[in-house]
Amino acid sequence: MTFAENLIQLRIASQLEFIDLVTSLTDNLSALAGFDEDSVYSINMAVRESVANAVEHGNRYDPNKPVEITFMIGSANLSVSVRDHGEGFDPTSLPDPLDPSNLLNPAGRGILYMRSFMDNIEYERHPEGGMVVTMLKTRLEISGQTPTVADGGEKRQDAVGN
Amino acid sequence: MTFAENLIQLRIASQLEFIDLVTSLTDNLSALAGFDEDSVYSINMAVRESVANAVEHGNRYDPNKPVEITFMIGSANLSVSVRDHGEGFDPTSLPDPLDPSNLLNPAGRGILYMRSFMDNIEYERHPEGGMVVTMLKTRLEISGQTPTVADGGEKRQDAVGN
Amino acid sequence: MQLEISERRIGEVVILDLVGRITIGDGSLHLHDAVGRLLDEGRNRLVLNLAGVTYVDSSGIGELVSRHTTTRNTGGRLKLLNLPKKVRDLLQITKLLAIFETFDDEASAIASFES
Amino acid sequence: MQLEISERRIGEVVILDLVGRITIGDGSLHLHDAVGRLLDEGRNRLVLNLAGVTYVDSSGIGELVSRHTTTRNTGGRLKLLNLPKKVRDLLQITKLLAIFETFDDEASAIASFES
Ligand SMILES: Nc1ncnc2c1ncn2[C@@H]1O[C@H](COP(=O)(O)OP(=O)(O)O)[C@@H](O)[C@H]1O
Ligand SMILES: Nc1ncnc2c1ncn2[C@@H]1O[C@H](COP(=O)(O)OP(=O)(O)O)[C@@H](O)[C@H]1O
Repeated sequence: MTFAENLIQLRIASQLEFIDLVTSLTDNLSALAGFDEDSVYSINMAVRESVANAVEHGNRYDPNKPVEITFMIGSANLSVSVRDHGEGFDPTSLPDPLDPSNLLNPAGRGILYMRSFMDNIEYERHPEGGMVVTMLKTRLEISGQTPTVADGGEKRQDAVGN
Repeated sequence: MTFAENLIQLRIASQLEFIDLVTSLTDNLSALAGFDEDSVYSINMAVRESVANAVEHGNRYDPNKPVEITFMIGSANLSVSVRDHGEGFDPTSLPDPLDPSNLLNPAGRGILYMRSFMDNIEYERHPEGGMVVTMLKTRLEISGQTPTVADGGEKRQDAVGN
Repeated sequence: MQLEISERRIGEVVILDLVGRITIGDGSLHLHDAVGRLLDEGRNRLVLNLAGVTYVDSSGIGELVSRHTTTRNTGGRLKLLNLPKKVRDLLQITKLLAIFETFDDEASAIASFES
Repeated sequence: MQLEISERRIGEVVILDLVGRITIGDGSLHLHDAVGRLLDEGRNRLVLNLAGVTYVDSSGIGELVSRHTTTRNTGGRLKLLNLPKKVRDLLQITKLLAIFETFDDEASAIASFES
Protein backbone atom coordinates (compact mmCIF):
# COMPACT_ATOMS: atom_id res chain seq x y z
CA MET A 1 0.00 0.00 0.00
CA THR A 2 1.34 3.40 -0.90
CA PHE A 3 0.45 6.55 0.87
CA ALA A 4 1.53 10.18 0.77
CA GLU A 5 3.89 11.42 3.44
CA ASN A 6 1.67 14.39 4.26
CA LEU A 7 -1.60 12.51 4.69
CA ILE A 8 -3.72 11.87 7.75
CA GLN A 9 -7.03 10.09 7.48
CA LEU A 10 -9.70 9.63 10.08
CA ARG A 11 -12.77 7.45 9.76
CA ILE A 12 -15.56 7.62 12.30
CA ALA A 13 -18.91 5.95 12.75
CA SER A 14 -21.81 8.37 12.24
CA GLN A 15 -22.23 9.52 15.81
CA LEU A 16 -22.48 13.17 16.84
CA GLU A 17 -20.40 12.32 19.93
CA PHE A 18 -17.44 11.68 17.66
CA ILE A 19 -17.45 15.14 16.06
CA ASP A 20 -15.45 16.65 18.92
CA LEU A 21 -12.77 13.99 18.37
CA VAL A 22 -12.50 15.12 14.76
CA THR A 23 -12.27 18.81 15.60
CA SER A 24 -9.65 18.25 18.33
CA LEU A 25 -7.51 16.31 15.88
CA THR A 26 -8.11 19.10 13.37
CA ASP A 27 -6.88 21.74 15.83
CA ASN A 28 -3.70 19.82 16.63
CA LEU A 29 -3.05 19.16 13.00
CA SER A 30 -3.63 22.76 11.93
CA ALA A 31 -1.23 23.95 14.61
CA LEU A 32 1.37 21.38 13.53
CA ALA A 33 0.90 22.58 9.95
CA GLY A 34 1.81 26.09 11.07
CA PHE A 35 -1.54 27.88 11.02
CA ASP A 36 -2.17 30.82 13.35
CA GLU A 37 -4.89 30.81 15.99
CA ASP A 38 -7.54 32.45 13.80
CA SER A 39 -7.00 29.98 11.00
CA VAL A 40 -7.07 27.06 13.43
CA TYR A 41 -10.51 28.26 14.50
CA SER A 42 -11.69 28.73 10.91
CA ILE A 43 -10.60 25.26 9.89
CA ASN A 44 -12.21 23.81 13.02
CA MET A 45 -15.54 25.47 12.14
CA ALA A 46 -15.50 24.25 8.55
CA VAL A 47 -14.58 20.71 9.57
CA ARG A 48 -17.27 20.64 12.25
CA GLU A 49 -19.94 21.83 9.79
CA SER A 50 -18.92 19.42 7.05
CA VAL A 51 -18.71 16.40 9.36
CA ALA A 52 -22.05 17.31 10.95
CA ASN A 53 -23.59 17.44 7.45
CA ALA A 54 -22.04 14.10 6.54
CA VAL A 55 -23.48 12.49 9.69
CA GLU A 56 -26.86 14.23 9.53
CA HIS A 57 -27.76 14.68 5.86
CA GLY A 58 -25.36 12.23 4.23
CA ASN A 59 -25.37 9.13 6.40
CA ARG A 60 -28.65 10.11 8.13
CA TYR A 61 -27.27 9.08 11.52
CA ASP A 62 -26.86 5.49 10.34
CA PRO A 63 -24.11 4.46 12.77
CA ASN A 64 -22.99 1.73 10.43
CA LYS A 65 -22.02 4.23 7.77
CA PRO A 66 -18.62 5.86 8.20
CA VAL A 67 -17.51 9.42 7.60
CA GLU A 68 -13.99 9.74 6.21
CA ILE A 69 -11.93 12.84 6.78
CA THR A 70 -8.69 13.24 4.84
CA PHE A 71 -6.16 15.91 5.74
CA MET A 72 -3.35 16.78 3.36
CA ILE A 73 -0.67 19.12 4.69
CA GLY A 74 0.69 21.04 1.73
CA SER A 75 3.56 23.47 1.61
CA ALA A 76 1.18 26.38 1.09
CA ASN A 77 -2.11 25.05 2.38
CA LEU A 78 -4.10 22.43 4.21
CA SER A 79 -6.70 20.46 2.33
CA VAL A 80 -9.48 18.67 4.19
CA SER A 81 -11.95 16.45 2.46
CA VAL A 82 -14.98 14.89 4.09
CA ARG A 83 -16.79 11.97 2.55
CA ASP A 84 -20.07 10.37 3.51
CA HIS A 85 -21.94 7.34 2.19
CA GLY A 86 -25.31 8.94 1.59
CA GLU A 87 -27.33 9.68 -1.51
CA GLY A 88 -25.56 12.91 -2.34
CA PHE A 89 -27.19 16.21 -3.23
CA ASP A 90 -26.94 19.09 -5.65
CA PRO A 91 -25.15 21.95 -3.90
CA THR A 92 -26.14 24.41 -6.67
CA SER A 93 -29.84 24.13 -5.92
CA LEU A 94 -29.90 24.96 -2.22
CA PRO A 95 -31.97 27.82 -0.79
CA ASP A 96 -29.84 30.93 -0.19
CA PRO A 97 -29.65 31.51 3.57
CA LEU A 98 -29.10 35.23 2.94
CA ASP A 99 -32.35 35.62 1.03
CA PRO A 100 -34.63 37.74 3.26
CA SER A 101 -37.33 35.10 3.12
CA ASN A 102 -34.90 32.51 4.52
CA LEU A 103 -33.27 34.63 7.23
CA LEU A 104 -35.36 33.12 10.01
CA ASN A 105 -34.89 29.52 8.91
CA PRO A 106 -33.57 27.46 11.80
CA ALA A 107 -31.09 25.70 9.48
CA GLY A 108 -29.30 26.08 6.17
CA ARG A 109 -26.22 28.12 7.18
CA GLY A 110 -23.54 25.43 7.46
CA ILE A 111 -22.24 25.49 3.91
CA LEU A 112 -22.19 29.30 3.91
CA TYR A 113 -19.99 29.19 7.03
CA MET A 114 -17.72 26.60 5.40
CA ARG A 115 -17.32 28.92 2.39
CA SER A 116 -16.68 31.93 4.62
CA PHE A 117 -14.06 30.23 6.79
CA MET A 118 -12.13 28.39 4.08
CA ASP A 119 -10.43 29.75 0.96
CA ASN A 120 -12.11 27.28 -1.34
CA ILE A 121 -14.64 24.50 -1.04
CA GLU A 122 -15.81 22.07 -3.70
CA TYR A 123 -18.48 19.40 -3.71
CA GLU A 124 -18.44 16.30 -5.86
CA ARG A 125 -20.14 12.94 -5.90
CA HIS A 126 -17.83 10.08 -5.03
CA PRO A 127 -17.68 7.52 -7.88
CA GLU A 128 -18.57 4.78 -5.39
CA GLY A 129 -21.43 6.72 -3.81
CA GLY A 130 -21.81 9.46 -1.28
CA MET A 131 -20.69 13.06 -1.31
CA VAL A 132 -17.20 14.49 -0.93
CA VAL A 133 -16.51 18.06 0.04
CA THR A 134 -12.94 19.27 -0.31
CA MET A 135 -11.93 22.43 1.52
CA LEU A 136 -8.73 24.39 1.21
CA LYS A 137 -7.12 26.78 3.66
CA THR A 138 -4.08 28.73 2.58
CA ARG A 139 -1.31 29.39 5.04
CA LEU A 140 -0.04 32.94 5.24
CA GLU A 141 3.71 32.46 5.35
CA ILE A 142 5.29 34.24 8.25
CA SER A 143 9.00 34.54 7.64
CA GLY A 144 11.05 32.27 9.83
CA GLN A 145 8.00 30.27 10.82
CA THR A 146 7.73 27.28 8.54
CA PRO A 147 5.74 24.21 9.44
CA THR A 148 7.68 21.16 10.57
CA VAL A 149 5.64 18.90 8.36
CA ALA A 150 4.72 19.54 4.75
CA ASP A 151 4.69 17.80 1.43
CA GLY A 152 7.72 16.70 -0.53
CA GLY A 153 7.88 19.87 -2.58
CA GLU A 154 8.61 22.06 0.39
CA LYS A 155 11.06 19.60 1.90
CA ARG A 156 13.10 19.45 -1.26
CA GLN A 157 13.12 23.24 -1.33
CA ASP A 158 14.37 23.34 2.26
CA ALA A 159 17.09 20.81 1.53
CA VAL A 160 18.36 23.07 -1.22
CA GLY A 161 17.80 26.32 0.64
CA ASN A 162 19.57 25.47 3.86
CA MET B 1 -19.57 0.23 2.91
CA THR B 2 -20.52 -1.04 6.33
CA PHE B 3 -18.85 -0.02 9.50
CA ALA B 4 -19.38 -0.58 13.20
CA GLU B 5 -20.98 2.15 15.24
CA ASN B 6 -18.22 2.09 17.86
CA LEU B 7 -15.25 2.34 15.49
CA ILE B 8 -12.74 5.09 14.93
CA GLN B 9 -9.83 4.63 12.56
CA LEU B 10 -6.84 6.83 12.01
CA ARG B 11 -4.26 6.42 9.28
CA ILE B 12 -1.06 8.44 9.32
CA ALA B 13 2.00 8.66 7.14
CA SER B 14 5.10 7.28 8.89
CA GLN B 15 6.33 10.48 10.48
CA LEU B 16 7.33 10.81 14.12
CA GLU B 17 5.73 14.27 14.14
CA PHE B 18 2.34 12.63 13.71
CA ILE B 19 2.59 10.45 16.84
CA ASP B 20 1.40 13.28 19.10
CA LEU B 21 -1.70 13.63 16.92
CA VAL B 22 -2.44 9.97 17.52
CA THR B 23 -1.95 10.16 21.27
CA SER B 24 -4.09 13.31 21.62
CA LEU B 25 -6.91 11.60 19.77
CA THR B 26 -6.35 8.57 21.98
CA ASP B 27 -6.68 10.68 25.15
CA ASN B 28 -9.92 12.30 23.98
CA LEU B 29 -11.32 8.99 22.91
CA SER B 30 -10.39 7.20 26.16
CA ALA B 31 -12.05 9.98 28.15
CA LEU B 32 -15.16 9.78 25.95
CA ALA B 33 -15.18 6.02 26.51
CA GLY B 34 -15.32 6.62 30.25
CA PHE B 35 -11.79 5.74 31.37
CA ASP B 36 -10.31 7.39 34.46
CA GLU B 37 -7.18 9.55 34.35
CA ASP B 38 -4.75 6.72 35.14
CA SER B 39 -6.19 4.51 32.43
CA VAL B 40 -6.12 7.39 29.94
CA TYR B 41 -2.38 7.70 30.62
CA SER B 42 -1.82 3.93 30.33
CA ILE B 43 -3.61 3.72 27.01
CA ASN B 44 -1.71 6.77 25.77
CA MET B 45 1.64 5.12 26.64
CA ALA B 46 0.75 1.85 24.93
CA VAL B 47 -0.50 3.61 21.81
CA ARG B 48 2.60 5.81 21.66
CA GLU B 49 4.93 2.81 21.94
CA SER B 50 3.06 0.73 19.38
CA VAL B 51 2.80 3.53 16.84
CA ALA B 52 6.47 4.41 17.35
CA ASN B 53 7.36 0.76 16.67
CA ALA B 54 5.17 0.70 13.56
CA VAL B 55 6.89 3.82 12.21
CA GLU B 56 10.43 2.85 13.25
CA HIS B 57 10.69 -0.95 12.98
CA GLY B 58 7.69 -1.75 10.80
CA ASN B 59 7.61 0.92 8.11
CA ARG B 60 11.26 1.93 8.72
CA TYR B 61 10.38 5.62 8.49
CA ASP B 62 9.21 5.16 4.89
CA PRO B 63 6.84 8.13 4.77
CA ASN B 64 4.91 6.51 1.95
CA LYS B 65 3.85 3.65 4.18
CA PRO B 66 0.87 4.30 6.45
CA VAL B 67 0.26 3.24 10.01
CA GLU B 68 -3.37 2.40 10.76
CA ILE B 69 -4.79 2.70 14.23
CA THR B 70 -8.24 1.26 14.91
CA PHE B 71 -10.11 2.03 18.11
CA MET B 72 -13.15 0.00 19.11
CA ILE B 73 -15.14 1.27 22.06
CA GLY B 74 -16.70 -1.74 23.74
CA SER B 75 -19.14 -1.86 26.61
CA ALA B 76 -16.45 -3.23 28.93
CA ASN B 77 -13.22 -2.25 27.24
CA LEU B 78 -11.37 -0.30 24.60
CA SER B 79 -9.50 -2.18 21.92
CA VAL B 80 -6.75 -0.46 19.96
CA SER B 81 -4.99 -2.14 17.08
CA VAL B 82 -2.00 -0.74 15.26
CA ARG B 83 -0.98 -1.99 11.86
CA ASP B 84 2.13 -1.29 9.86
CA HIS B 85 3.23 -2.31 6.38
CA GLY B 86 6.65 -3.70 7.21
CA GLU B 87 8.17 -7.16 7.10
CA GLY B 88 6.79 -8.26 10.45
CA PHE B 89 8.74 -9.98 13.24
CA ASP B 90 8.50 -12.80 15.71
CA PRO B 91 7.52 -11.34 19.08
CA THR B 92 8.37 -14.59 20.88
CA SER B 93 12.05 -14.38 20.04
CA LEU B 94 12.91 -10.96 21.38
CA PRO B 95 15.62 -10.35 23.98
CA ASP B 96 14.14 -10.02 27.49
CA PRO B 97 14.74 -6.43 28.64
CA LEU B 98 14.67 -7.63 32.28
CA ASP B 99 17.55 -10.04 31.76
CA PRO B 100 20.47 -8.57 33.74
CA SER B 101 22.68 -8.66 30.65
CA ASN B 102 20.15 -6.48 28.80
CA LEU B 103 19.40 -3.98 31.56
CA LEU B 104 21.68 -1.33 30.11
CA ASN B 105 20.46 -1.66 26.54
CA PRO B 106 19.38 1.72 25.21
CA ALA B 107 16.29 0.14 23.63
CA GLY B 108 14.01 -2.88 23.82
CA ARG B 109 11.52 -1.82 26.51
CA GLY B 110 8.55 -0.65 24.43
CA ILE B 111 6.64 -3.93 24.22
CA LEU B 112 7.19 -4.58 27.92
CA TYR B 113 5.61 -1.20 28.67
CA MET B 114 2.72 -1.98 26.34
CA ARG B 115 2.13 -5.25 28.20
CA SER B 116 2.38 -3.53 31.59
CA PHE B 117 -0.02 -0.72 30.73
CA MET B 118 -2.69 -2.73 28.90
CA ASP B 119 -4.69 -5.74 30.07
CA ASN B 120 -3.86 -7.78 27.02
CA ILE B 121 -1.77 -7.40 23.88
CA GLU B 122 -1.50 -9.72 20.92
CA TYR B 123 0.67 -9.66 17.83
CA GLU B 124 -0.24 -11.19 14.51
CA ARG B 125 0.89 -10.90 10.94
CA HIS B 126 -1.63 -9.18 8.71
CA PRO B 127 -2.70 -11.46 5.83
CA GLU B 128 -1.82 -8.69 3.37
CA GLY B 129 1.55 -7.96 4.97
CA GLY B 130 2.79 -6.05 7.94
CA MET B 131 2.29 -6.56 11.63
CA VAL B 132 -0.83 -5.89 13.72
CA VAL B 133 -0.75 -5.49 17.46
CA THR B 134 -4.11 -5.48 19.24
CA MET B 135 -4.27 -4.12 22.76
CA LEU B 136 -7.14 -4.27 25.20
CA LYS B 137 -7.88 -2.07 28.18
CA THR B 138 -10.73 -3.01 30.47
CA ARG B 139 -12.86 -0.29 31.98
CA LEU B 140 -13.50 -0.54 35.70
CA GLU B 141 -17.19 0.27 35.92
CA ILE B 142 -17.89 3.02 38.40
CA SER B 143 -21.55 2.98 39.28
CA GLY B 144 -23.48 5.85 37.75
CA GLN B 145 -20.65 6.63 35.37
CA THR B 146 -21.31 4.92 32.08
CA PRO B 147 -19.70 6.00 28.86
CA THR B 148 -21.83 7.97 26.43
CA VAL B 149 -20.61 5.91 23.52
CA ALA B 150 -20.27 2.16 23.44
CA ASP B 151 -21.15 -0.78 21.25
CA GLY B 152 -24.65 -1.98 20.44
CA GLY B 153 -24.70 -4.55 23.22
CA GLU B 154 -24.39 -1.95 25.93
CA LYS B 155 -26.88 0.38 24.31
CA ARG B 156 -29.49 -2.32 24.11
CA GLN B 157 -28.84 -3.13 27.74
CA ASP B 158 -29.31 0.50 28.70
CA ALA B 159 -32.54 0.72 26.75
CA VAL B 160 -33.89 -2.20 28.72
CA GLY B 161 -32.33 -1.23 32.03
CA ASN B 162 -33.49 2.38 32.22
CA MET C 1 -21.90 19.21 30.29
CA GLN C 2 -21.19 21.13 27.07
CA LEU C 3 -23.36 24.12 27.97
CA GLU C 4 -24.19 25.29 31.50
CA ILE C 5 -27.22 27.53 31.84
CA SER C 6 -28.11 29.36 35.02
CA GLU C 7 -31.14 31.55 35.48
CA ARG C 8 -31.62 34.91 37.17
CA ARG C 9 -34.97 36.70 37.48
CA ILE C 10 -35.00 40.47 37.59
CA GLY C 11 -38.62 41.59 37.83
CA GLU C 12 -40.40 40.26 34.78
CA VAL C 13 -37.16 39.63 32.94
CA VAL C 14 -35.28 36.33 32.98
CA ILE C 15 -31.58 36.39 32.29
CA LEU C 16 -29.99 33.12 31.23
CA ASP C 17 -26.24 33.04 31.78
CA LEU C 18 -24.77 30.63 29.25
CA VAL C 19 -21.34 29.11 29.78
CA GLY C 20 -19.77 26.72 27.30
CA ARG C 21 -20.52 25.69 23.76
CA ILE C 22 -23.74 25.85 21.77
CA THR C 23 -23.13 23.14 19.20
CA ILE C 24 -24.98 20.37 17.42
CA GLY C 25 -26.29 17.77 19.84
CA ASP C 26 -26.28 18.41 23.59
CA GLY C 27 -25.48 22.13 23.54
CA SER C 28 -28.23 23.18 21.15
CA LEU C 29 -30.72 20.82 22.78
CA HIS C 30 -30.02 22.20 26.23
CA LEU C 31 -30.63 25.79 25.09
CA HIS C 32 -33.79 24.67 23.30
CA ASP C 33 -35.15 23.05 26.45
CA ALA C 34 -34.19 25.89 28.80
CA VAL C 35 -36.02 28.50 26.73
CA GLY C 36 -38.92 26.12 26.08
CA ARG C 37 -39.46 25.60 29.80
CA LEU C 38 -39.57 29.35 30.46
CA LEU C 39 -42.06 29.96 27.66
CA ASP C 40 -44.23 27.15 29.05
CA GLU C 41 -44.25 29.00 32.36
CA GLY C 42 -45.40 32.12 30.58
CA ARG C 43 -42.06 33.91 31.00
CA ASN C 44 -41.19 35.47 27.67
CA ARG C 45 -39.01 38.47 28.46
CA LEU C 46 -35.73 36.74 27.98
CA VAL C 47 -32.10 37.84 27.87
CA LEU C 48 -29.39 35.37 26.84
CA ASN C 49 -26.09 36.44 28.36
CA LEU C 50 -23.51 34.95 25.98
CA ALA C 51 -20.41 36.29 27.77
CA GLY C 52 -19.32 32.79 28.76
CA VAL C 53 -19.98 31.18 25.41
CA THR C 54 -16.77 29.93 23.84
CA TYR C 55 -17.96 28.33 20.63
CA VAL C 56 -21.12 28.27 18.52
CA ASP C 57 -21.74 26.36 15.30
CA SER C 58 -24.49 26.65 12.67
CA SER C 59 -26.72 24.44 14.78
CA GLY C 60 -26.28 26.81 17.73
CA ILE C 61 -26.99 29.84 15.55
CA GLY C 62 -30.07 28.03 14.23
CA GLU C 63 -31.22 27.42 17.78
CA LEU C 64 -30.85 31.13 18.64
CA VAL C 65 -32.92 32.00 15.57
CA SER C 66 -35.60 29.45 16.29
CA ARG C 67 -35.90 30.47 19.96
CA HIS C 68 -36.06 34.11 18.84
CA THR C 69 -39.03 33.18 16.67
CA THR C 70 -40.90 31.03 19.21
CA THR C 71 -40.49 33.71 21.86
CA ARG C 72 -41.87 36.35 19.51
CA ASN C 73 -44.81 34.12 18.68
CA THR C 74 -45.83 34.22 22.34
CA GLY C 75 -45.70 38.02 22.25
CA GLY C 76 -42.36 38.08 24.06
CA ARG C 77 -38.80 38.96 23.15
CA LEU C 78 -35.47 37.12 23.28
CA LYS C 79 -32.54 39.52 23.42
CA LEU C 80 -28.81 38.87 23.32
CA LEU C 81 -26.31 40.26 25.83
CA ASN C 82 -22.50 40.35 25.64
CA LEU C 83 -21.89 38.79 22.26
CA PRO C 84 -18.39 37.34 22.00
CA LYS C 85 -16.64 38.43 18.83
CA LYS C 86 -16.87 34.97 17.26
CA VAL C 87 -20.62 34.83 17.78
CA ARG C 88 -21.05 38.36 16.44
CA ASP C 89 -19.09 37.37 13.33
CA LEU C 90 -21.28 34.31 12.78
CA LEU C 91 -24.42 36.44 13.04
CA GLN C 92 -22.88 39.04 10.74
CA ILE C 93 -21.97 36.52 8.04
CA THR C 94 -25.55 35.25 7.94
CA LYS C 95 -27.14 38.73 8.15
CA LEU C 96 -28.72 37.94 11.50
CA LEU C 97 -27.31 40.89 13.45
CA ALA C 98 -30.24 42.96 12.19
CA ILE C 99 -32.72 40.35 13.42
CA PHE C 100 -31.57 40.26 17.03
CA GLU C 101 -31.66 43.03 19.60
CA THR C 102 -28.18 42.94 21.13
CA PHE C 103 -26.76 44.69 24.20
CA ASP C 104 -23.38 45.20 25.75
CA ASP C 105 -24.62 45.95 29.25
CA GLU C 106 -27.16 44.17 31.32
CA ALA C 107 -28.98 47.24 32.64
CA SER C 108 -29.81 48.43 29.13
CA ALA C 109 -30.96 44.98 28.14
CA ILE C 110 -33.34 44.87 31.10
CA ALA C 111 -34.51 48.46 30.63
CA SER C 112 -35.30 47.76 26.97
CA PHE C 113 -38.29 45.67 28.05
CA GLU C 114 -39.90 48.69 29.80
CA SER C 115 -40.57 50.74 26.71
CA MET D 1 10.14 22.90 22.07
CA GLN D 2 9.14 19.58 23.62
CA LEU D 3 11.87 19.58 26.24
CA GLU D 4 13.49 22.66 27.76
CA ILE D 5 16.86 22.14 29.41
CA SER D 6 18.59 24.75 31.51
CA GLU D 7 21.95 24.39 33.13
CA ARG D 8 23.25 25.35 36.57
CA ARG D 9 26.84 24.83 37.74
CA ILE D 10 27.48 24.24 41.42
CA GLY D 11 31.18 23.71 41.87
CA GLU D 12 32.16 20.72 39.80
CA VAL D 13 28.59 19.54 39.51
CA VAL D 14 26.26 20.47 36.66
CA ILE D 15 22.55 20.34 37.30
CA LEU D 16 20.31 20.13 34.26
CA ASP D 17 16.74 21.26 34.95
CA LEU D 18 14.49 19.46 32.50
CA VAL D 19 11.01 20.76 31.74
CA GLY D 20 8.67 19.01 29.33
CA ARG D 21 8.59 15.64 27.66
CA ILE D 22 11.38 13.19 26.92
CA THR D 23 9.90 11.25 24.04
CA ILE D 24 10.94 9.72 20.74
CA GLY D 25 12.26 12.35 18.35
CA ASP D 26 13.02 15.88 19.51
CA GLY D 27 12.80 15.29 23.27
CA SER D 28 15.22 12.36 23.43
CA LEU D 29 17.56 13.98 20.93
CA HIS D 30 17.71 17.20 22.88
CA LEU D 31 18.68 15.37 26.10
CA HIS D 32 21.24 13.35 24.17
CA ASP D 33 22.87 16.49 22.81
CA ALA D 34 22.82 18.41 26.08
CA VAL D 35 24.64 15.65 27.97
CA GLY D 36 26.97 15.03 25.03
CA ARG D 37 28.06 18.65 24.98
CA LEU D 38 28.88 18.61 28.70
CA LEU D 39 30.87 15.38 28.42
CA ASP D 40 32.80 16.90 25.51
CA GLU D 41 33.71 19.80 27.79
CA GLY D 42 34.97 17.33 30.36
CA ARG D 43 32.10 17.93 32.76
CA ASN D 44 30.91 14.54 33.95
CA ARG D 45 29.40 15.10 37.38
CA LEU D 46 25.86 15.46 36.24
CA VAL D 47 22.49 15.69 37.94
CA LEU D 48 19.29 15.56 35.91
CA ASN D 49 16.51 17.35 37.76
CA LEU D 50 13.36 15.70 36.44
CA ALA D 51 10.87 17.65 38.60
CA GLY D 52 9.46 19.42 35.53
CA VAL D 53 9.23 16.35 33.33
CA THR D 54 5.64 15.53 32.49
CA TYR D 55 5.96 12.51 30.23
CA VAL D 56 8.63 9.98 29.28
CA ASP D 57 8.34 7.10 26.84
CA SER D 58 10.59 4.08 26.23
CA SER D 59 12.79 6.18 23.98
CA GLY D 60 13.27 8.68 26.81
CA ILE D 61 14.04 5.93 29.29
CA GLY D 62 16.50 4.49 26.78
CA GLU D 63 18.16 7.89 26.49
CA LEU D 64 18.55 8.11 30.28
CA VAL D 65 20.16 4.65 30.30
CA SER D 66 22.48 5.41 27.43
CA ARG D 67 23.59 8.75 28.91
CA HIS D 68 24.13 6.99 32.25
CA THR D 69 26.48 4.59 30.47
CA THR D 70 28.40 7.15 28.42
CA THR D 71 28.90 9.31 31.50
CA ARG D 72 30.22 6.36 33.46
CA ASN D 73 32.58 5.50 30.63
CA THR D 74 34.26 8.88 31.08
CA GLY D 75 34.69 8.14 34.78
CA GLY D 76 31.79 10.39 35.74
CA ARG D 77 28.30 9.90 37.10
CA LEU D 78 24.83 10.86 35.95
CA LYS D 79 22.36 11.01 38.83
CA LEU D 80 18.63 11.59 38.87
CA LEU D 81 16.89 14.17 41.06
CA ASN D 82 13.16 14.55 41.83
CA LEU D 83 11.71 11.64 39.92
CA PRO D 84 8.03 12.20 39.10
CA LYS D 85 5.92 9.17 40.02
CA LYS D 86 5.32 8.23 36.40
CA VAL D 87 9.04 8.18 35.64
CA ARG D 88 9.76 6.19 38.80
CA ASP D 89 7.14 3.64 37.73
CA LEU D 90 8.70 3.32 34.27
CA LEU D 91 12.13 2.70 35.80
CA GLN D 92 10.62 0.24 38.28
CA ILE D 93 8.86 -1.81 35.59
CA THR D 94 12.11 -2.22 33.71
CA LYS D 95 14.23 -2.87 36.83
CA LEU D 96 16.25 0.28 36.27
CA LEU D 97 15.71 1.86 39.66
CA ALA D 98 18.66 -0.16 40.95
CA ILE D 99 20.87 1.13 38.14
CA PHE D 100 20.40 4.83 38.79
CA GLU D 101 21.37 6.82 41.84
CA THR D 102 18.27 8.85 42.62
CA PHE D 103 17.72 11.74 45.03
CA ASP D 104 14.79 13.67 46.40
CA ASP D 105 16.74 16.74 47.41
CA GLU D 106 19.31 18.68 45.54
CA ALA D 107 21.80 19.15 48.38
CA SER D 108 22.15 15.40 48.87
CA ALA D 109 22.56 14.87 45.14
CA ILE D 110 25.39 17.41 45.03
CA ALA D 111 27.00 16.13 48.23
CA SER D 112 27.00 12.57 46.86
CA PHE D 113 29.76 13.53 44.43
CA GLU D 114 32.12 14.46 47.33
CA SER D 115 32.49 10.98 48.78
N1 LIG E 1 -23.31 15.56 2.92
C1 LIG E 1 -24.55 15.89 2.52
N2 LIG E 1 -25.37 14.97 1.96
C2 LIG E 1 -26.61 15.30 1.56
N3 LIG E 1 -27.13 16.54 1.65
C3 LIG E 1 -26.36 17.51 2.19
C4 LIG E 1 -25.04 17.24 2.65
N4 LIG E 1 -24.52 18.39 3.12
C5 LIG E 1 -25.46 19.32 2.97
N5 LIG E 1 -26.58 18.80 2.41
C6 LIG E 1 -27.83 19.53 2.06
O1 LIG E 1 -27.53 20.90 2.02
C7 LIG E 1 -28.39 21.61 2.91
C8 LIG E 1 -27.69 22.81 3.49
O2 LIG E 1 -26.66 22.40 4.36
P1 LIG E 1 -26.09 23.42 5.41
O3 LIG E 1 -25.83 24.72 4.73
O4 LIG E 1 -24.95 22.77 6.08
O5 LIG E 1 -27.27 23.67 6.42
P2 LIG E 1 -28.02 22.67 7.41
O6 LIG E 1 -27.14 21.49 7.63
O7 LIG E 1 -28.25 23.50 8.62
O8 LIG E 1 -29.32 22.32 6.71
C9 LIG E 1 -28.83 20.59 3.92
O9 LIG E 1 -30.05 20.93 4.52
C10 LIG E 1 -28.93 19.34 3.07
O10 LIG E 1 -30.14 19.31 2.38
N1 LIG F 1 5.99 -3.24 14.20
C1 LIG F 1 7.17 -3.89 14.24
N2 LIG F 1 7.73 -4.39 13.11
C2 LIG F 1 8.91 -5.04 13.15
N3 LIG F 1 9.61 -5.25 14.27
C3 LIG F 1 9.12 -4.77 15.43
C4 LIG F 1 7.88 -4.07 15.47
N4 LIG F 1 7.63 -3.74 16.76
C5 LIG F 1 8.68 -4.21 17.47
N5 LIG F 1 9.59 -4.83 16.68
C6 LIG F 1 10.83 -5.50 17.11
O1 LIG F 1 10.75 -5.73 18.50
C7 LIG F 1 11.85 -5.12 19.15
C8 LIG F 1 11.45 -4.66 20.54
O2 LIG F 1 10.55 -3.59 20.45
P1 LIG F 1 10.35 -2.65 21.69
O3 LIG F 1 10.17 -3.51 22.90
O4 LIG F 1 9.26 -1.71 21.40
O5 LIG F 1 11.72 -1.89 21.90
P2 LIG F 1 12.48 -0.87 20.92
O6 LIG F 1 11.49 -0.31 19.97
O7 LIG F 1 13.04 0.13 21.85
O8 LIG F 1 13.55 -1.69 20.25
C9 LIG F 1 12.29 -4.01 18.23
O9 LIG F 1 13.63 -3.68 18.43
C10 LIG F 1 12.04 -4.64 16.87
O10 LIG F 1 13.12 -5.49 16.52
